[in-house]
Amino acid sequence: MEKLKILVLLSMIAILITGSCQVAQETKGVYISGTSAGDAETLNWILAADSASLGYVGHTLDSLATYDNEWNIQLRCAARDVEVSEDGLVYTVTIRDDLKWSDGSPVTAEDYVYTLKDLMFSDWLNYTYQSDWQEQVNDETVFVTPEVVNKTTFTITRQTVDPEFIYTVRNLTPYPKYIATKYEGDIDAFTQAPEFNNLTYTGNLGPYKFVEWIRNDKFVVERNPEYYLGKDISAPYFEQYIVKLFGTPATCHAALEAGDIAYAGIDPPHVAKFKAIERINVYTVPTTGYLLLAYNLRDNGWEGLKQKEVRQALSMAISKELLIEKVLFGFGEPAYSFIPKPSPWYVYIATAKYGVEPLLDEEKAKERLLETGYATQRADGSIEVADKEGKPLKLTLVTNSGNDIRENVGHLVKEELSAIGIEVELKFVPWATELRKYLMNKVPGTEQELGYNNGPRAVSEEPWDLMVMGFNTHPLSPSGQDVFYATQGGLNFWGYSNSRVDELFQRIKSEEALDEGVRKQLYAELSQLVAEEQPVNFLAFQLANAGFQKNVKGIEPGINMGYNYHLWYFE
Amino acid sequence: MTNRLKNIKPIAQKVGDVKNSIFITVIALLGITLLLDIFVVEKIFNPLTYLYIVLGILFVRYGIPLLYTSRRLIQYYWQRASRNKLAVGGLAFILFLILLALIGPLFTADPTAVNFEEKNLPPPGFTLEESVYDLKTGQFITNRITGTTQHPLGTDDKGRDLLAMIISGARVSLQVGLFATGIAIALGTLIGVTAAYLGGKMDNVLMRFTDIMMTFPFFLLLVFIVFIFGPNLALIVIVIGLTGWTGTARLIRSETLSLRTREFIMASKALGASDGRIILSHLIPNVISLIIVIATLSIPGVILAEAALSFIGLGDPTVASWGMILKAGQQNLDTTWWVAVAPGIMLFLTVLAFNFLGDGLRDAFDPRSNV
Amino acid sequence: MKKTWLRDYIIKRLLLAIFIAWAVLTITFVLVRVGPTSPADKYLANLTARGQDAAQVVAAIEARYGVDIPIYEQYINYIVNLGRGDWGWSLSTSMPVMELIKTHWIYSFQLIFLSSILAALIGILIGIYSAVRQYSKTDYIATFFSFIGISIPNFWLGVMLILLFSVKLGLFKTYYDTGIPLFSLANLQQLILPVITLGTGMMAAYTRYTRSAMLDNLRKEFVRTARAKGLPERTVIGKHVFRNAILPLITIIMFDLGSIVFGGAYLTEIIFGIPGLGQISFNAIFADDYAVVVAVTVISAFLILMINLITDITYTYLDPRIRYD
Amino acid sequence: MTETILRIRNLRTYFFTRRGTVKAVDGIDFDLLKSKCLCLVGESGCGKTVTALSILGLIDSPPGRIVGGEIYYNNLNLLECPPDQLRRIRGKEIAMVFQDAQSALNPVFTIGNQIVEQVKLHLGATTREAKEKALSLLEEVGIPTPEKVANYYPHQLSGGMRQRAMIAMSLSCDPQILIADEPTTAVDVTVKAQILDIFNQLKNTRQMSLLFITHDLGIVSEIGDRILVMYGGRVAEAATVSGLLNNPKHPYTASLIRCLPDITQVKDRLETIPGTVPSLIDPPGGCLFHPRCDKALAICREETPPPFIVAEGHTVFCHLYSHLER
Repeated sequence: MEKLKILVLLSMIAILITGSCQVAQETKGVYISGTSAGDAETLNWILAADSASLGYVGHTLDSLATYDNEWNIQLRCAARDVEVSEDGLVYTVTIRDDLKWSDGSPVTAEDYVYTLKDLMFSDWLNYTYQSDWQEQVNDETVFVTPEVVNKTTFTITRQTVDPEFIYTVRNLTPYPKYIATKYEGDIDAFTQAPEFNNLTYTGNLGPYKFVEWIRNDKFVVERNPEYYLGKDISAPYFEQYIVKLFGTPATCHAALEAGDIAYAGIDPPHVAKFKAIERINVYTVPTTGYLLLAYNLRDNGWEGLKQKEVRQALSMAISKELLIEKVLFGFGEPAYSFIPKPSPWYVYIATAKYGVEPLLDEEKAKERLLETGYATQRADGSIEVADKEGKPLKLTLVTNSGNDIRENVGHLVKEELSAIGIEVELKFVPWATELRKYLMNKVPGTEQELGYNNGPRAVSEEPWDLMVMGFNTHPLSPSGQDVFYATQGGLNFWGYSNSRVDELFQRIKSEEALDEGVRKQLYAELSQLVAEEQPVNFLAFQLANAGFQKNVKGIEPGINMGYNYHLWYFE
Repeated sequence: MTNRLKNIKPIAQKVGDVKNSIFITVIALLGITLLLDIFVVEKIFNPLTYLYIVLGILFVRYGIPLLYTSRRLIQYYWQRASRNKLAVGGLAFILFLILLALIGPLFTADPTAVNFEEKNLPPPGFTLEESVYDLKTGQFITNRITGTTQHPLGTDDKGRDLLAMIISGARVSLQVGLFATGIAIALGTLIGVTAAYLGGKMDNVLMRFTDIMMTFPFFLLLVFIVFIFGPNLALIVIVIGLTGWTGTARLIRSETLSLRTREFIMASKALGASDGRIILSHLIPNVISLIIVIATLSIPGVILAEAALSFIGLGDPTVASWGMILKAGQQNLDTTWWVAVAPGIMLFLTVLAFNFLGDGLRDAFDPRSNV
Repeated sequence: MKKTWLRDYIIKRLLLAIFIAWAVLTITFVLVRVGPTSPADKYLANLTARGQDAAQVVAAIEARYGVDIPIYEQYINYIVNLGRGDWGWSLSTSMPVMELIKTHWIYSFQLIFLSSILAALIGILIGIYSAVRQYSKTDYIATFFSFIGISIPNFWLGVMLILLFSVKLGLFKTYYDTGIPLFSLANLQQLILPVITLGTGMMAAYTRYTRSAMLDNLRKEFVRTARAKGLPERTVIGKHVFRNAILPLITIIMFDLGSIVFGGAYLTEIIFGIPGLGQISFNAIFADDYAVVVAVTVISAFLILMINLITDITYTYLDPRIRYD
Repeated sequence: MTETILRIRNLRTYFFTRRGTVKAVDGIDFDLLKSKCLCLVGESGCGKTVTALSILGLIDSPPGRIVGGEIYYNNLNLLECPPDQLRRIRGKEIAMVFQDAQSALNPVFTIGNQIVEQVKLHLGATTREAKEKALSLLEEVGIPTPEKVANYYPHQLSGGMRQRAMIAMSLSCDPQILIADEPTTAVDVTVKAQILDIFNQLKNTRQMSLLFITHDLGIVSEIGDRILVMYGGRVAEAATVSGLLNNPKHPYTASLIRCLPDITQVKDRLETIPGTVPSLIDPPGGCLFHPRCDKALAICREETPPPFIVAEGHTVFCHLYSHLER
């Protein structure tokens, strides 16, 4: 959905700072970044659930560490990278000793532990991402236990092993304990705390300091001279950094073309035009977002979809190259599993590349349907697809209206499936309706609350068969996708269940996967299995296009393009 | 002379009964299908068709007899209105549009037929350079697309024929325009005239009710309700109709306020005419010129309101109204400009036609104007 | 001339306005909470992605929004806070509701105000001209010109203006810069395109109503008297006729401010990036931010009521025959 | 012999409508003598109001237009003088009073304002002077408490009061000629007498010439010096009031006088003239009155009757008097 796509772009910008020393540049100019996604909700980031809020705060507060385009660790507030104990249960974090809050008081391990124990894990705050810090201990959900060791060191102890927990730890950002204690226990007071809503406490923890935020207009931060990373090279080199909000993509593009803004994401149809503009550089970078066609494997979907061969047949009728060319204007790569190419765990899928030659063939697809009994062979040898009773097959495809890319994919799928004799009815519904009527499910006839995965017998309110969706895989911890593909996955709304897949996810999150070699092999096996099983038809990973004015220097295009944005400068 | 009137009376009475009985049976039938529709899963009619049927029946039951009895009046007014050439032109265009909306789709391609091979085709005589990125080489493959006469207005980004979409769009936009305005004007006029005519407490009550209704910002309320109950054309029409009447009510009231003190109203009161009769046969015909001005102005306004709803993503997705085409076209104005231009021009001509017709009728109905 | 009955009429109407505003507040308060959508909707997709079960997430969010307690209790708390002048906290923009409105209303107001003036001036002049020269060539040209505005949707016109004047010709900035001080020439300059976009839409209504009102009065007897008094044509039309046509005109101007403009202003704000009340209120609807929706509706309701009152009072000055006692 | 202030020669005013050309005024000649009152009398539709409007150039064109003739005011032909000069004469030297003051006065301006406006325009007076002039005018036409009335709006006055205010307005620039278009028709009988007194009184105090248009012969005798009977856009008979009333020559004038209800005699039915007013689009040949004339001769159907002088200052357009010289 629109917000997820933007999450990727903004998180690219937000992850920042490089270790290598840079020659000092001249500080000048105001860098304006244009976006047509929605405005942020709050600067009190611990309460936020939207990506824009995290993006804004990211300019003033660094996390412990981040990654460059090749996933090398870039230390930020952490003095050394997080150390993991032999048994993978104890994580030791040492922070820099020169971090200060705005009032000059030092940032200590106490602030980090307080943020975890008394804010995130508290019951009065309802922290939105609590599950990141929870684990299952003999089927009871428990929080990890953070402890202060000394002023600049603290540990986080787990009872179960999760090799990918380290990525969560590296992302940790602190709240000032000396301010937060004033509002402890009172969610309303905490929500409306002036210090947190105006970021008055950020000290030297970020390249910029908060100036003003005019809702639906712009978010303005100014250069932070005491920035701990920028002291010797007097980074950052922009006087001010402004996030400018536009009502529609068209006006955002116009502003980039007119030179009023320094950066804007460019939609596929306009990339060629911007490439032709001399004073604008367009970088095409991979993203972690992928388009997919989900099959309703629950009881109110077409029962044929429950069979792997049928799903494979459908995938053989839908061309990934055609989709990328016609819908994404070429800005996409065929996808066969949910692991994006830039991810270190990506492995080349040799076989089971459905939707691409040679496994893109209408006749083969029809044969496979014939084998599974969903087609009849006529005298002249031609195969006619039909359901068990011989009636012509009619499937319902649903996606959210207002998202052009997904509507176009829907139209393309309808066209291609009709080529093999399957009639598709398109249903475009608003996102909120899609969530309530098609995604959420419950066991019919019971008083069960609507949820995204209420077990095998649960069904959605409205029947559907196919759904065009867009998910995002965290490149470093693809195992997070178990929320979609594992039987108990929180968002496994289409009811896919495969014990082998569950087992692999389990092992990736277990002790044996501490050894990265083993984990890579497990991921490889998982990718191959998923490509073969076709729980969903993985269509394509999308490429994003970032347009910069030519005079912005220091940009390194890649998956985490924004990691060194504090070193960018105007020529 | 009077005895002829005498023997007509019983006949008229009988005919009236027959008409009433047919009318009641039809309404009963409709009620049953509605009940069936709600409880039986398979939808017999969608809500908008109900609206047509009800309006159709009302028109047959009350509209046609009214038109028949006042056919001489209509002939007279039409004779005066037709002197204004542009009004005739406007009416011709509107009739053409209605015809287009009704039978047009039979002659054109299927507006929903998607064909990605023919996407972004410009109108004949124009070309478009469209380039696709080749991942392997990192270069762009640009191909020139030239318009074909098969698609006189070109195609949109899904390869659908724009001419066909405009024609099917005409139906939607006209429906929204005519029905919503119809409901709004009828309500507005009735409340406005009654308030001004009765005056005193009644005027106060009605006007305060209008104030309450009017204080809801019209567009905010429309977006609000459509967002909550989901974008559906019938809902949009009804909501616009039920909330759009307040302006009309105030205008009609101010016009009737000055009319009320005129002699001919006093005279008919003196002759013992009932209030209802005075309102219907004396006051309303006199404000008809203002009603027409309001109607011709609000029809385009309503069509634009639907376009605005589509622009912010709340248009009925199952329907290709001009608003939806405009929204899609507006996003790529710099590349596929013709997608937005076609509905833009149609909207412009429709608005112009309604207003010229409105002018013609306004002057025709104005007793003092020397047409 | 002293109008004794006017004073108590105004007092009565003010009390009535407060009552109506309260009615609107209550209706909106209930309406927002009755719909199927809830503030938790937008959190659902992201949060459950973390494996938290949906019901617990919804309960937590609704508790924070304070919508978990029964409606009448919420209503009582709201009214009590309102009594203390606290319009509540906007959770979708994380700032007090009243402050949100205070900082953003000026952007909408200046846009609507300037557009109304532009539309009224040009619209009325064209209306008078085409009425006096009815059925002449100028009448048709003037009508044609005034319809351009109303028939082209302002979101389409806005984008065209930006593409043409800001991008191609570079005369204007492509978006509205809030950095520029409000009462400055630069601010006026950057408002030209938005005002044209919104103004042309409203202009047609002024032209049509002026023409109709003028035509109604042009043939009245007192026009002939005015000419018989030897008054120059300018005075006859400009003073005598227009003065009588102004009554229905004032109604349409005031009515326009109330409804259509608000919609048009919202779209113009989106296109030109003007952070006015339009964007605030519609984003509040999409974010189910009840406090802001109720506040904006009530305030604009009270504004419209005041406009109506002013309209009714100007009636009595414009047309001495009308009284409300 | 008193001097003529206004001379109309062969005035023709036509209205070009879709249904044909309406010859509202088809060749009229008459003189208005200084400080004398000439009454234009005739049924409605005989062209008397159009004549008045033609003098002031107030004919709506299209569809109306003055197609011929001259109008000499103090030997200045009003039809040839430039519009601006004509405009300055209107309301200053030639003023007009209309029939229904209710619709003739602007409803949204006070009486005082509408008078002051005219005085300031033509006499270049300051507002204060104009106000005083207005008050004195209102007093002259017999309106009590002029200060209060000056601030009233037309709808706040009674029919009679409005008519007086109208007259006051027309007198505001001491016009040479006052044209009164049926000033008493819209008011009830009692007020009618008061209005006529005002006109009579004005005739004496102001030496103003008066062109009085009416269809009511009863009024003519009280106020008129000379009388002109019009029929179908042409003059039927012109004479002194006493001469005409006592000795009507034209059959139409005679029957008009017979129609006058006589309070002294008891009659069950009022006299009427059979037939209807002629169509002005295709008028009957010869004398327009011949279809309704009981003394019509053969010639009346073919030729339009020329004027015959039956007595000093008394001419009649009727073939019955063809034996007299022209």
